[in-house]
Amino acid sequence: MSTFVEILKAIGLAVLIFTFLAVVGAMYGVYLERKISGWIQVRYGPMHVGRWGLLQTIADTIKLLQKEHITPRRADVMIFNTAPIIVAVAGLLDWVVIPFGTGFGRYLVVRDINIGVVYFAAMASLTVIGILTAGWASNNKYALLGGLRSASQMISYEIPLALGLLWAAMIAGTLSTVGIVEAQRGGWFLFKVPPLGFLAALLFLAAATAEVNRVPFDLPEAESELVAGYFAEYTGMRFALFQLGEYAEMYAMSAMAAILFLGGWLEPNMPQWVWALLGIGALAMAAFIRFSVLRQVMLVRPILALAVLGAVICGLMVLGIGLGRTPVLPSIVWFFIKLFALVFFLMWMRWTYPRLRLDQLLNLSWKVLLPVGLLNILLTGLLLTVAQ
Amino acid sequence: MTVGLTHYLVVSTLLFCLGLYGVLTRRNAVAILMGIELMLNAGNINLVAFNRYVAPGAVNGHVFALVVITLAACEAAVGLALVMAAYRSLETVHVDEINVMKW
Amino acid sequence: MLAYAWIIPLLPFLAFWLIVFFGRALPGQGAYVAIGALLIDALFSIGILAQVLGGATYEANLVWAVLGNRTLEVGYQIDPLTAVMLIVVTVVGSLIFIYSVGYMHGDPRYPRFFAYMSLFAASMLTLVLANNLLLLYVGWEGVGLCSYLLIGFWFERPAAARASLKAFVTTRIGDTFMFIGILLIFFTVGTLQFDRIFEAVEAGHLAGPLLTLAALLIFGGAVGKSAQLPLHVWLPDAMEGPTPVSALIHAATMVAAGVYLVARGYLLFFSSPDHTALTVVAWVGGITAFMAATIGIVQDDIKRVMAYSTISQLGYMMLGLGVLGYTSGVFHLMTHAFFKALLFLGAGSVIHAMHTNDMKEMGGLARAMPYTYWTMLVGGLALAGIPPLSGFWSKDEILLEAAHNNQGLFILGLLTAFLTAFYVGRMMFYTFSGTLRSHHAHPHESPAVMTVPLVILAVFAAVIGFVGAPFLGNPFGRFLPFAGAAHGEAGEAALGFDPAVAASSTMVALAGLLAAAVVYYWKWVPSSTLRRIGRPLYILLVRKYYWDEFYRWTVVRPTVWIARQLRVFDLYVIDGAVNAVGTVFVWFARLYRLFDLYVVDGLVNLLGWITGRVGAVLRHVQTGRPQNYLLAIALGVIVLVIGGILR
Amino acid sequence: MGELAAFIVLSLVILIPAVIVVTSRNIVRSALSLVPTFLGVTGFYIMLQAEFVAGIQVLIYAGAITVLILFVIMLTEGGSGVDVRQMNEQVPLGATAALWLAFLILVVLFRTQWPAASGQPPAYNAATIGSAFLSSYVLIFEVTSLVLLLSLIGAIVIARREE
Repeated sequence: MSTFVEILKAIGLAVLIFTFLAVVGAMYGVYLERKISGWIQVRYGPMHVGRWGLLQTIADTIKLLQKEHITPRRADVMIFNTAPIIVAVAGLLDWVVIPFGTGFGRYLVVRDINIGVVYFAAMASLTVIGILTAGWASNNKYALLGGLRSASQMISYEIPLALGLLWAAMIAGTLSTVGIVEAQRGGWFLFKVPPLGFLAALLFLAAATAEVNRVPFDLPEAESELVAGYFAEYTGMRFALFQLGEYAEMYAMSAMAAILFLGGWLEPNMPQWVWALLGIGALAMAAFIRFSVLRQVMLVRPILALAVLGAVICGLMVLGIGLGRTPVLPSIVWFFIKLFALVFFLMWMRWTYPRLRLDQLLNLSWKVLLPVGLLNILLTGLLLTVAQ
Repeated sequence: MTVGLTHYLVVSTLLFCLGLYGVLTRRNAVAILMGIELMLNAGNINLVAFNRYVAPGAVNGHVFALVVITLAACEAAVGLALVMAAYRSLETVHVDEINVMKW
Repeated sequence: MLAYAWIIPLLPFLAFWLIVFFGRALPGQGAYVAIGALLIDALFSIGILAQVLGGATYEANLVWAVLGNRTLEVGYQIDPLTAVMLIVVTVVGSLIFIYSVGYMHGDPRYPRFFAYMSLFAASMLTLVLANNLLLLYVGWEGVGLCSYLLIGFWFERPAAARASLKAFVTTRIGDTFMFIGILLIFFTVGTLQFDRIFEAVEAGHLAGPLLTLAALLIFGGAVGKSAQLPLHVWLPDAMEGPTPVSALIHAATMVAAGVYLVARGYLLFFSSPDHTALTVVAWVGGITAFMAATIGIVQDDIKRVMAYSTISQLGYMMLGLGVLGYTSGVFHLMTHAFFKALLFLGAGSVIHAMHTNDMKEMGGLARAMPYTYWTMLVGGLALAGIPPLSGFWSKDEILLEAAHNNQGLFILGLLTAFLTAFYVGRMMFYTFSGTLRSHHAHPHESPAVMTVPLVILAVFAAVIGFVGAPFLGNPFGRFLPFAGAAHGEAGEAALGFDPAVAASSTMVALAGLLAAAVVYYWKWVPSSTLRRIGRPLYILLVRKYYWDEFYRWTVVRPTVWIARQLRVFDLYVIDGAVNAVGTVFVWFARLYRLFDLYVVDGLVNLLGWITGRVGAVLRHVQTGRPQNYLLAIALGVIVLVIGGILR
Repeated sequence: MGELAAFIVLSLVILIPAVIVVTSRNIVRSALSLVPTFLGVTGFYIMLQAEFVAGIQVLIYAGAITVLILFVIMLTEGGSGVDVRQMNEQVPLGATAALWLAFLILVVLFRTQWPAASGQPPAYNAATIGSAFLSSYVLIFEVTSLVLLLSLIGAIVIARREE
């Protein structure tokens, strides 16, 4: 059997698994988003469909599936229909190289390609085509503007993204994601060659946020200016496909960030007392919010829930280390903790920050991120060479 | 039968000639650029294929393929910039209408 | 530190360019730049002197050009002589620079003055540092140029312009001799490095009359530069320049360059057969000293008195060198630099106050300007050679050498000493004693920036002599022995102290002062009667022995006459020939024009016409559309491939 | 066997869109058809075990150049309408030239005896490529980077709107 067929199999597998995963991920991504936006705006968000509105997005999906497909007049039908598929597929293909952890005696990754990082960047860049064509094909000036905007934006931000990836690859000395994670057994890359690691992480996160068109970089779909930009004309399942692609990519980006800088699935090896302190701190914070005046101005319950969750994890860690059986939690759990922490962070940003202007956006990319990234790589290389 | 060098060469030949045809017959400058990209890809296929089947150990073919890709990017950037400039000043992207310098 | 000595000439040079370009923009209109540069140099030189006292010497060369099998090298060396000269130039120079800030205040070309001064300092330092005749000659001409520029600094005065020209031409005569000498040495020895020349001399490659000739030619340069007979005429006129210039260039440093040259090349003179060259030097110096002193007696212009005394002192140095007193000559050079600079600056301050040079109009300035008075008194006594001031020690050494080697010159030296004391006294009495004779002058003390250098110089003039004081064991003599004395007839260098000579010279000096007092202070014998008695002699002196007239009749007039004749020749013969050729060619050209019009142009036009036709046909191929060309290329490739296959 | 099948599939994926690229009257469609062609070529690279080149191919061609082309097409709307004549008058000649060239090259290709060396390339050759770039091809590397920089500046200067 030649490598090629293996690759085909891998891609098939990827599509199979991650359609499911990303559907759930995306649907519950939407749910999470709505909930978090609610919390940040001191309201409950969806509550009625199912307990705490858990079934809300399922209902939405069903609704979307039933909706009619409207094709605008004088739109280029073929391209109009292909665009969402490109976006979705590209968003899903990102997941091929993302390792979830170890188990069953192998790495839980679809395919550990030896150029995983490059592959990731390539797939991320494929999304642009879909968005651009979607914007052009729907024969609508808002859509076209959105498409063009996103094209320029993504092309600009691919470079900082690639620089961030490169940084990690350079530190790890390999392009494969698994290799990168394994290289972090010594410690997270976030704290490597301080503060350059932190800088690179920041770079990567900013670029990733721009790549997935989220606030503060959500110009392509600026609801208030472009009535949702390039998918203004899309309805029903095609719209859902866009959403799917976007959320899939957002999750992928978060996962990649976790892999590159937060040590992927590896369990953070901190001494017992640190864990204890963390847990106590979480509880203390929860108590403070619960009993201080803050409870009148913010929604207490979810915060309490999160704090308690954190405290529980910390407790488990303390216990596990005490019993001397590490890793305490299965690696996949750690991976998801990190993934969702980052996702939460992105959503938090989205509902907190205003939107940039286009020129500010491009200036940021070309005049700040790009030089900083290059300088970062240069310095790191120098330091590493000196260190040897 | 297994896939050999010749297969790749055949495909790349066809791709090259398609690109040539595009370059020869298109009026739109952008389309001509596309044709050029096709020809470059054909060339790259040759490079990599030869590297695989003639000198499997070496990476020269890959190196040159990468160089070609880079130069293709440059060529696209500059070419498209030129197209933009021409379009801005002459309101056309059709090379047979851009004949200011003609006698 | 010695290795960086090349910085010393560089600093004033940079200062020169800075001031030339940015002039008034600089601090103090450039004055501070120049002063700063020279002060740094002074510190540098002191450091170097300290190291040289420690016995260190240094030499560096770099090949400048290769002529056939001979290489021209430029380089610099540091030995005791150089160190001493460096100190003299930089210290005196910086003091004079500071003085000039006050003296040149408000001059329209103030920055240019300092630019020239800096350039002069640079050239002088180059001259001093040079370890070969070539670089030395460069510095030599540089200082010549600067003196020309500075004498003519107030060129709107015709007198100044003429004086500068005179100085330039006169010194140039000497330089010509010197250059011939240099070439002579170069072609006999094949190098210009002093040490190699000396080696050659000691090895006897350069000996006999040739050596004497070379030495004398070199001495010619010295004569011109140091205003020795018969080329002394330029120096008195050089007083037209600003007084600081006279002080720095025409008293302290540049004119001493000649003496320095002789000292530097001493071995040449020394080892010429039975000291012929040295004898010449000695006599020239002695006669110069005497004549200049006599002329100095009758001058009324205070600066001209200084000028003649400078000449005579330079003659003294030459005399000292000539009578095998290498050390004493250089020693006198140093002391003279200090007290003569002092005297000039004092005279400058007097002139600054009186707005006139004529001593007859001055008088009684002692009360008006005490600082100037006292400092000048010190300088004057030093010049007169009154112990324990510096002049005494050096002059005494010279006389000692003279007495030891050549009685005639000893007598001449004593006479000169007497005359020196006399005119010093005359000048002092005229200027400072009695009552003010001019009625429209209001003398006042000069500003501090002028008096402070005076005081410093006075201190130097007073004490610098002790470095050569015999009862201190003549440290100067030990520091600066004559290299040649080591071999050959040894012992000339350092003679012991001879009380008789010292006493006699002191006596003579006191006598001179006394006589001056008799005539000009107590006026027992008024000068008018003296004049009446010795009328012809007086005329002779006032006419300066008719040197200028002599030159006018022997040199200037004939030159002018020849020039006129040449002009006539030029006008009629050469121009005529040129014009004739011109007309002939014009006729040729007229003929050629026809050929050009009809044959050449015809061909060219034909060619152009053909090209045009062909182009008109061929241009249809050039569609201006790359795709057509590309198609053609593709078809061409196809043809080629077919050819390749069928072959 | 599977390899051959994959090869055939990929060839079709490459060639059919290529035909669309050069013939379609709709310039945007032809631009979009570039994507499958490039991806097919990527597949070839993977089959030839040049994974790194493949990744770069996708990144640059599919990700950047195509987008750039689409961008320009959309900015120069005037030339890319469907109703505009896209072909110039030398279609027949060009077609003949292309066909003849293809035929001849194939003839040459089949008449030539290609040197064939058996053997597997090293599994992971990104590192080797990198070292090759920095050791024996460093000059090419530098020149290429220079060209990149120049083209960047040049593109900006040319496309800038004079104000």
